[in-house]
Amino acid sequence: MSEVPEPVHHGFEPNPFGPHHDPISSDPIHADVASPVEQPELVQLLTPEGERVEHPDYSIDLSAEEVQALYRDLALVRRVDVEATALQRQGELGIWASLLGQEAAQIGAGRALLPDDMAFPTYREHGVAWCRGIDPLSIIGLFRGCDSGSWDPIESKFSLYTIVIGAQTLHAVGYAMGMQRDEGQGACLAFFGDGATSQGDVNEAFIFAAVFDAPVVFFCQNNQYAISEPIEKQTRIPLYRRASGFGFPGIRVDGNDVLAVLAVTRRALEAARSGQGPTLIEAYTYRMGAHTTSDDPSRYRLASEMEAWKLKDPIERLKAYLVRSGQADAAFFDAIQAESDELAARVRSGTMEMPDPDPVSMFENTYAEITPYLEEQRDTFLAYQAGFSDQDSHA
Amino acid sequence: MSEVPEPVHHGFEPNPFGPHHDPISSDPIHADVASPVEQPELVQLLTPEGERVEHPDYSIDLSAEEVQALYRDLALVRRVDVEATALQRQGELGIWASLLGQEAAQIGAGRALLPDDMAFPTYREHGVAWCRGIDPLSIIGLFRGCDSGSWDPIESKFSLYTIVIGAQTLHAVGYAMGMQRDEGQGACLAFFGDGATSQGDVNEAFIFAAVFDAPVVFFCQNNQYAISEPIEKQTRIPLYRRASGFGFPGIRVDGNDVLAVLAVTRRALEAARSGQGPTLIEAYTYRMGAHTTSDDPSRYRLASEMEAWKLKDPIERLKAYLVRSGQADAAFFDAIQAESDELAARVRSGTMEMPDPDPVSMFENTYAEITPYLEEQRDTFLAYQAGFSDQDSHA
Amino acid sequence: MSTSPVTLGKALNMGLRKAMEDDAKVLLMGEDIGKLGGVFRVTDGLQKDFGEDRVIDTPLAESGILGTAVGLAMRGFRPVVEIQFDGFVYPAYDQIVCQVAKLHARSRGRLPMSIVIRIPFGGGIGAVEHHSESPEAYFAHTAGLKVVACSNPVDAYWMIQQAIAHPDPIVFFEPKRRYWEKAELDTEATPEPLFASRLVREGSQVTVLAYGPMVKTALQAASAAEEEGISVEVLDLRTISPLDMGPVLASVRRTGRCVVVHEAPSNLGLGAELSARITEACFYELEAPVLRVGGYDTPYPPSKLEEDYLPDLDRVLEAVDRSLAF
Amino acid sequence: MSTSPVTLGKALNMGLRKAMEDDAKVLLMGEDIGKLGGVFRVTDGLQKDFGEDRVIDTPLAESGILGTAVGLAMRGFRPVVEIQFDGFVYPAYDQIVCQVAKLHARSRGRLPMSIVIRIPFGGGIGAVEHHSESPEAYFAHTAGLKVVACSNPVDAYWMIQQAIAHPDPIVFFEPKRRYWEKAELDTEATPEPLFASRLVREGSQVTVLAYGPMVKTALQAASAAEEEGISVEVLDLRTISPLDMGPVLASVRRTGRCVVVHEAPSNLGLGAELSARITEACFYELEAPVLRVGGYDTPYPPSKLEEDYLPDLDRVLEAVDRSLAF
Ligand SMILES: Cc1ncc(C[n+]2csc(CCOP(=O)(O)OP(=O)(O)O)c2C)c(N)n1
Ligand SMILES: Cc1ncc(C[n+]2csc(CCOP(=O)(O)OP(=O)(O)O)c2C)c(N)n1
Ligand SMILES: [Mg+2]
Ligand SMILES: [Mg+2]
Repeated sequence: MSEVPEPVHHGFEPNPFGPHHDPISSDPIHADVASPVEQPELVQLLTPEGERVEHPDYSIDLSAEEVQALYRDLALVRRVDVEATALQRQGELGIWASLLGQEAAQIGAGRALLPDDMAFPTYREHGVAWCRGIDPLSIIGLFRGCDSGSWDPIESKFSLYTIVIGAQTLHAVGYAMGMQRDEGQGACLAFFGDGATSQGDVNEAFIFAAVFDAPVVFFCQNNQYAISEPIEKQTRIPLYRRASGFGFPGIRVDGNDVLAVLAVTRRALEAARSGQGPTLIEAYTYRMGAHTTSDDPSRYRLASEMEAWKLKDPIERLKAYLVRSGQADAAFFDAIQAESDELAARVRSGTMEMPDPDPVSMFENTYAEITPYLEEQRDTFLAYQAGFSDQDSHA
Repeated sequence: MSEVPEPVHHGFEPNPFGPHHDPISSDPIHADVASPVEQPELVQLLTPEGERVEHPDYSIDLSAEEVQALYRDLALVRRVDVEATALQRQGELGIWASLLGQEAAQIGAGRALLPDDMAFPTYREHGVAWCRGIDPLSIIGLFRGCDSGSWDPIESKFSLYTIVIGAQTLHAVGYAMGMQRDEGQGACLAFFGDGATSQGDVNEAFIFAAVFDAPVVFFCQNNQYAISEPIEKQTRIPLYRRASGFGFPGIRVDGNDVLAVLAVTRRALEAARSGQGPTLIEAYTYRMGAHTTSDDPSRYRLASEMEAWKLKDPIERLKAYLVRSGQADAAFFDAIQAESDELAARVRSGTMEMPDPDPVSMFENTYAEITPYLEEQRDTFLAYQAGFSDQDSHA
Repeated sequence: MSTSPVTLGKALNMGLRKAMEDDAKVLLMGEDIGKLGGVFRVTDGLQKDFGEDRVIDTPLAESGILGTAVGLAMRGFRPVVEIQFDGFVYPAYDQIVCQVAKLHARSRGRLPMSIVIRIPFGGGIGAVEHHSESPEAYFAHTAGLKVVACSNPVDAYWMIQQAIAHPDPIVFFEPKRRYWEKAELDTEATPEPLFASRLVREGSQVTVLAYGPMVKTALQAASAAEEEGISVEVLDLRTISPLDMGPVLASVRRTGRCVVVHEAPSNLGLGAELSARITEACFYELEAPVLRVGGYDTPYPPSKLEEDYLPDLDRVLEAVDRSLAF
Repeated sequence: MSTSPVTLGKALNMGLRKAMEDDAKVLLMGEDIGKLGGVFRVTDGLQKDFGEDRVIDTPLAESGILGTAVGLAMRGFRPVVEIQFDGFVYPAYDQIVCQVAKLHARSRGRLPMSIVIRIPFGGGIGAVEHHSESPEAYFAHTAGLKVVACSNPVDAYWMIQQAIAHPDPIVFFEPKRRYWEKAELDTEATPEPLFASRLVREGSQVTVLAYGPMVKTALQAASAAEEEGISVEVLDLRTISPLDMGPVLASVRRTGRCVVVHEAPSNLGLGAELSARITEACFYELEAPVLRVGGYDTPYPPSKLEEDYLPDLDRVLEAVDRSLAF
């Protein structure tokens, strides 16, 4: 896909994963229990107003072109998302799961990936797919009901979308165990939501990863809701702290700050690649749209909440930074706007022109070696279909 | 059951569960990750040599009679266990899961229960069963293959043995949620092993308990092995710390010190009853026997390890304390010995005399309201059986 | 006059409300069933009226939901669990098959296990994968469970109440693509028993057995057949385990022919069991083997192909013709 | 000369060893399969010889085992997973049914899913609950999986290797009560294909179909029947999904009568599917309905009752007699 730039490479910060320190206090029962109310600080390199700030542990040094490339990513994936939502409204898609508001979390994470890394998405990682070079139309095909994801997960190093909550986190750990066992240089990046942290599978993934020191980074987009349920229905304490119970580092990053997400994810991936095992990243963000186009968020959240988060919009923030720091001018933004519109038009026409799948395909890939029984069903089906088209042509 | 004494009641220590303190350090990524090697201190009130020591957070004040009663519990449950192992060797039981070495963990926990509390065992909590007034023969019936536990779980406040690892922890949380919803004054005590901590169910139990502030105490007997797998196959860090990732207190107690286990469990149960939600107790102990009578531990552990743990034997330790502190004399120990032998004899004869279950019972309790289909199967079965006995009587 | 036209979804909602009013031990549990009222709005308004303690938005963990429901049932509550979609019941499979199904037997009848597991099932709504499955055979093969499926608003209203009042655990299948279909509901009528099948259309030549969403399809096929001069009898099974064989066998004895229709894959679907039982009971009366119209033995396909995958009027008619040709 | 008498358990061990030698991508995963060699010693010595990276003692979490096996398979490995006992496969049910079974289809054939799930199954060893189950129908009803069962040491040796070399995910059932039974094994013979049933005893009056532990029972029944002058033909199905209907139908066409035997509960067990298919294919040849001898539709009982629960020689004979009486 020509629209997608190469990942931006940088030297990595010195490895932050030294020997662990144990913060046990003298009162054993309270040793490591967080307050349920207190919100921890999150790693931030860009304020909501677009001001570049430093963080004692995380830094990043990007050229203007690199920051522009990130802006372009953010803008284009949002534009595709808006178009897909519109296409759903017009009946072209069965459903759409919008990433609105989560662009920085996804682009920051996606751009931290190196070619050997493997990503394991949920159903919402359109931004990560973009970074992996997946044509947005492949994503749309799934929501249109043409397939379950038409990209090649091995080639693209981007696994299939996974709808069963949490299942893919174990796949990521298993794949990472495979990397440990062959010549793999990469690490796995496993995506999941705040709600997913309640699933047994996700917790088992933490255990397997920790026990086997698997090169995997767990990337949780805490968008504050699992459909209608607020984060309080899943946890008493901030989610990044879950990792501490399993013996590996957890960190919260401002999920609407693409620079911070990029810096934090890079470092965690590098730690994984260099044999230090898993890290949990909690990207603190907000689902600005509905859960999916079938959802009605007005039933469970207040408009005022949305207003507050609008001020933290990940794209406005980067735009403000680019402008404020003089790294981009109006021409740049105009060009991106034009490119977005072009892309949206391509997505729209591509969707309309997308051929329906061949019915017989449902039989073809059930097995690598089809069974005689299924072959019989397929042949009966084909004969039955042929009967109809005979009828049609005779009519 | 006349052999089983009433639970020993005491006033409770002041509630230790104040507002939580957050130990986050300035280095976010290391905030709460323990060192994988370091072993934390455990709560101990009695040294392996039987010396009474004080602990800054936990104290206990028992009369001589009360300590004697604990000793009696320990001795009797061990004696029953030894007898059951022998019965299995002689072909009277299909299998037996020995509690050898874990008596203090189980009696300490079992004696911390108040009448309104409800216990949820695995398949090894013979000591807890004893504290709940369950006849050892009921336990033996299960291992003999007569039933799946013949005690009344509601009456005895001791749920059925659960063989599917971890499943009962969720039952405990659900039952505790029930207590929150009716006039319940009690708390639940959920037992499980070190291996069980890897199961999704156990982690989901932590989540539900934390989110709903359910009155439940998770009691993990870390006996160092899940069949053959050492604890390192399940976790990188000490198990009690798992709780911190879920936002509730975890504590490690010397599982071979009945006084410490009693003190720690009482306090956690009291916290649960008073609305402070769950606690995880890790009773650090050792499975001195085989996993079950079918197991051969020589395949996976060294005899020297066993020798080291023998020095920490929970019963010898209490005996030494009783003797050292002059709270019991030879006559006391002789009496217990005699009572043990009597009990063992009763268990043995009771086992030999145990009637086989009525075959038709397998149909009777499948449903509260049997289905016509199953009724038919039952009737066919009865007719078929009758056919055989006809044959027999005609022969 | 208590009759009014309601959708199947609304009828379930009314049934749940009535059950909660009648018995304070009835609790609802599930994901998004509170403020949202469930993704299909079946629990709409119930949390508002009965509170968060009785309409419980749970963490996102199906095993956790069923496992805690078991504990609540032990404590004497009657949890009614909503599984959001058919394809998401599997994380709870262990708790359902090993605990819910067995605890009554394991405890020799001492532990009450009055749990209803509501599952919207089947396809036809254009959903993405895992949202259109028909897993009923997995549960019907499990001793200790009972399994029912409603096909219309009237049954939905009564059956959900009867299921909740019943002492055994019941997997309650709701035909999701029929949630929006309406019927007149008389809330003061006397309901039929829960574990009874019902003759929904009389006919003389072929018996068609269906349940849940396929009842309507079977009825449509029967109407179409009539136009071709073929008389088809249709039974709504309603209860999947136990099967109510009385009316089924009576019908097949009359017609001598039988076609079973379901969306689930054919291999080891309910059609297999019905075929085996009918053939054993009516061996000399059958004019043709029992024929099955089911989903194909493939994963449920992407929604653009679901019309090809799902049994429809034509496939039912085709089987009816094949049966008559024997 | 490569023939020697080995137990079924040992034959599996030898087959696993051979598969690991032949293909470096083969990994074993499970609980206690390393130093202990598995609770049935089927993996005895393999960790010692192939190392901890290829014989992986996993955390105690079946969903975790299957989920990571999926990831390893995606990466091109061939994980062979041991489930310690039949009753403990359910926590992994979601990963098996939604991921293992579907990923080949979902990825349009791009993701390899060469996973073998070994499950010791069935009763008869006097175990406590959850250790004697026969869950094969749950998997056979699941499109995307293949399901086989071995019944003797020779098949065990070859079938496990064939299953591992096969590109599709296979649930491999091992008859645990036959682990200690011996047979001569010629490791240089040419094996039969994996997905083929086998005629194990010729007879003319009734066909008995069995698999796994029940093959021996069926053969014993056939011998006993012979003494009563009844000629029983026995087929070892070997493959449960797909069923190899060719030999089955050929046999039933010869005998006109069929009895299916399995330990699993009858309702929706394999007997149902076999009955439906045989009746459809041999409607005019059958002299009697296909009869089923299965476990009762109750939870597996305490071991003192398992002899009452399990199909045995007498129950098979009784069904043979009933079939002949039609
Ligand atoms: C096992 C399972 N249960 C339920 C669902 C239905 N479901 C789809 S998305 C969702 C909420 C997920 O929330 P979260 O993990 O926070 O991800 P988000 O959608 O917010 O990105 C639910 C309950 C599912 N897909 N899988
Ligand atoms: C779900 C499940 N998987 C596997 C088993 C087999 N099994 C029985 S006991 C056991 C080890 C349990 O270890 P742990 O939790 O430490 O308890 P312990 O036996 O040491 O008391 C295993 C693997 C089981 N009973 N349930
Ligand atoms: Mg979310
Ligand atoms: Mg253990």
